[in-house]
Amino acid sequence: MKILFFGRLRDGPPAGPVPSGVRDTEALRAWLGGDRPELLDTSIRIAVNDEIVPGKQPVEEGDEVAFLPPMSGG
Amino acid sequence: MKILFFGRLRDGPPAGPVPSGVRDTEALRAWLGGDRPELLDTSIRIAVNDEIVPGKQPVEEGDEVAFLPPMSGG
Amino acid sequence: MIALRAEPFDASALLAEFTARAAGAGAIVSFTGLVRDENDGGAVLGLELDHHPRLTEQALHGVERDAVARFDLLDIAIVHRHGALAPGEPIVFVAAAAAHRRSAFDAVDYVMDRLKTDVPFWKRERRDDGAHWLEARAGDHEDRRRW
Amino acid sequence: MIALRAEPFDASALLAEFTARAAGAGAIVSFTGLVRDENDGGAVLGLELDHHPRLTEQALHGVERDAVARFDLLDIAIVHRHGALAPGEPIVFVAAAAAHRRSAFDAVDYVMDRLKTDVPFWKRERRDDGAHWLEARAGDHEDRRRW
Repeated sequence: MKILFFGRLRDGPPAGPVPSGVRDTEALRAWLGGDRPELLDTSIRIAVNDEIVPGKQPVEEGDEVAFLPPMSGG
Repeated sequence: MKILFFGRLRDGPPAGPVPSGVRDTEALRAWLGGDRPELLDTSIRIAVNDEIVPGKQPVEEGDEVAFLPPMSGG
Repeated sequence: MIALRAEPFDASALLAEFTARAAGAGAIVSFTGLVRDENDGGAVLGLELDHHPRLTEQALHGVERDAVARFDLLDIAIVHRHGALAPGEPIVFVAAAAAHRRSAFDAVDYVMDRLKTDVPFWKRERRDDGAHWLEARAGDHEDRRRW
Repeated sequence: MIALRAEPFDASALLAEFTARAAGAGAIVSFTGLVRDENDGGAVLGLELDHHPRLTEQALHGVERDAVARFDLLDIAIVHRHGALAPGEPIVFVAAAAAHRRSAFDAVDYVMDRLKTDVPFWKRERRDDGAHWLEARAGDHEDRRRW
């Protein structure tokens, strides 16, 4: 699984190999949040394979998961 | 007295010599309105010597009086 | 800056000059009003813009002054044509520069509302069915009252 | 038209191209957002604009689609920078063309509100006291809820 961080989340450490028991976005968020509690904040949105997911969504080997902090374009 | 018409009021006839009894803007409007009743409409504003006057204002020989229909700039 | 022009102008060139002057701005809003090629279902052949040789410029300065007093601006420009215009030609260009976008948007919107009802311009449209004097629409007067 | 640019662009040249394409428009509104040279009292040395390699473009297309559905437009353009920007450089250019001015104003205002909160861009400002990630302000979220 490929995990990407954007914006201020880029400043943290990259993610290590995801344990096989992590099978959905919220489990992934909780696992990563052990080291990086800022990821637990509900303002951090998650995209799976280029689609922002509204809630818990299954993830599997080969997926690309992006963590997106609040946006600030324009 | 010089009398100018703007916008759609240009389409009417020019004003003749103003009688000496006409001494304020409303008397002038009433006199001109005899031939051109469209000038009596309160939407027609009057400027004396480049200043729009809010109500009745004295006018005299040498003044320039402009009749301004509703504006449509921009 | 206000300007009354008898000759056609290029809105994008005016925006370039305005932007060059507006050092430090975070937001620049521009409005360009153009002669349409149709109105009320009739083809428009041209537009004549009547103005008053002195009152119009005075009124433009007044609108500029009011906008500067009312909004937090770095700069503002109002350029207005008069005379005979062809379809597609710009009638008016308004630009505002500010630190933040809301002031710039509001200032341009405000100036356009004022131009429609408070500045001595009178439009006559030449259409295929003859010449028609235009007046501000009821909506323009409502817009004016927003401020 | 939407475009995501890694290199600086000239807002007035974009307005010229946009105007040339917008035949028949009566109103063209443009917005240019620029890197300011100061913020919160500190000098700004530059701005880094992080984006997502695919989601950002998708989101820009979505905003364009929503604006076209919501307002009576002849054309719309959204051009956004990413990468490293210097003070004074344009960040974003939005233009809308319409028959009447209200639709053009509202469309540009709407697109800017959407860009502030709904499109994957993240700004980091380099100031003399270090680098600061910026987030949309509370006011930006309020603005977003107007629509």
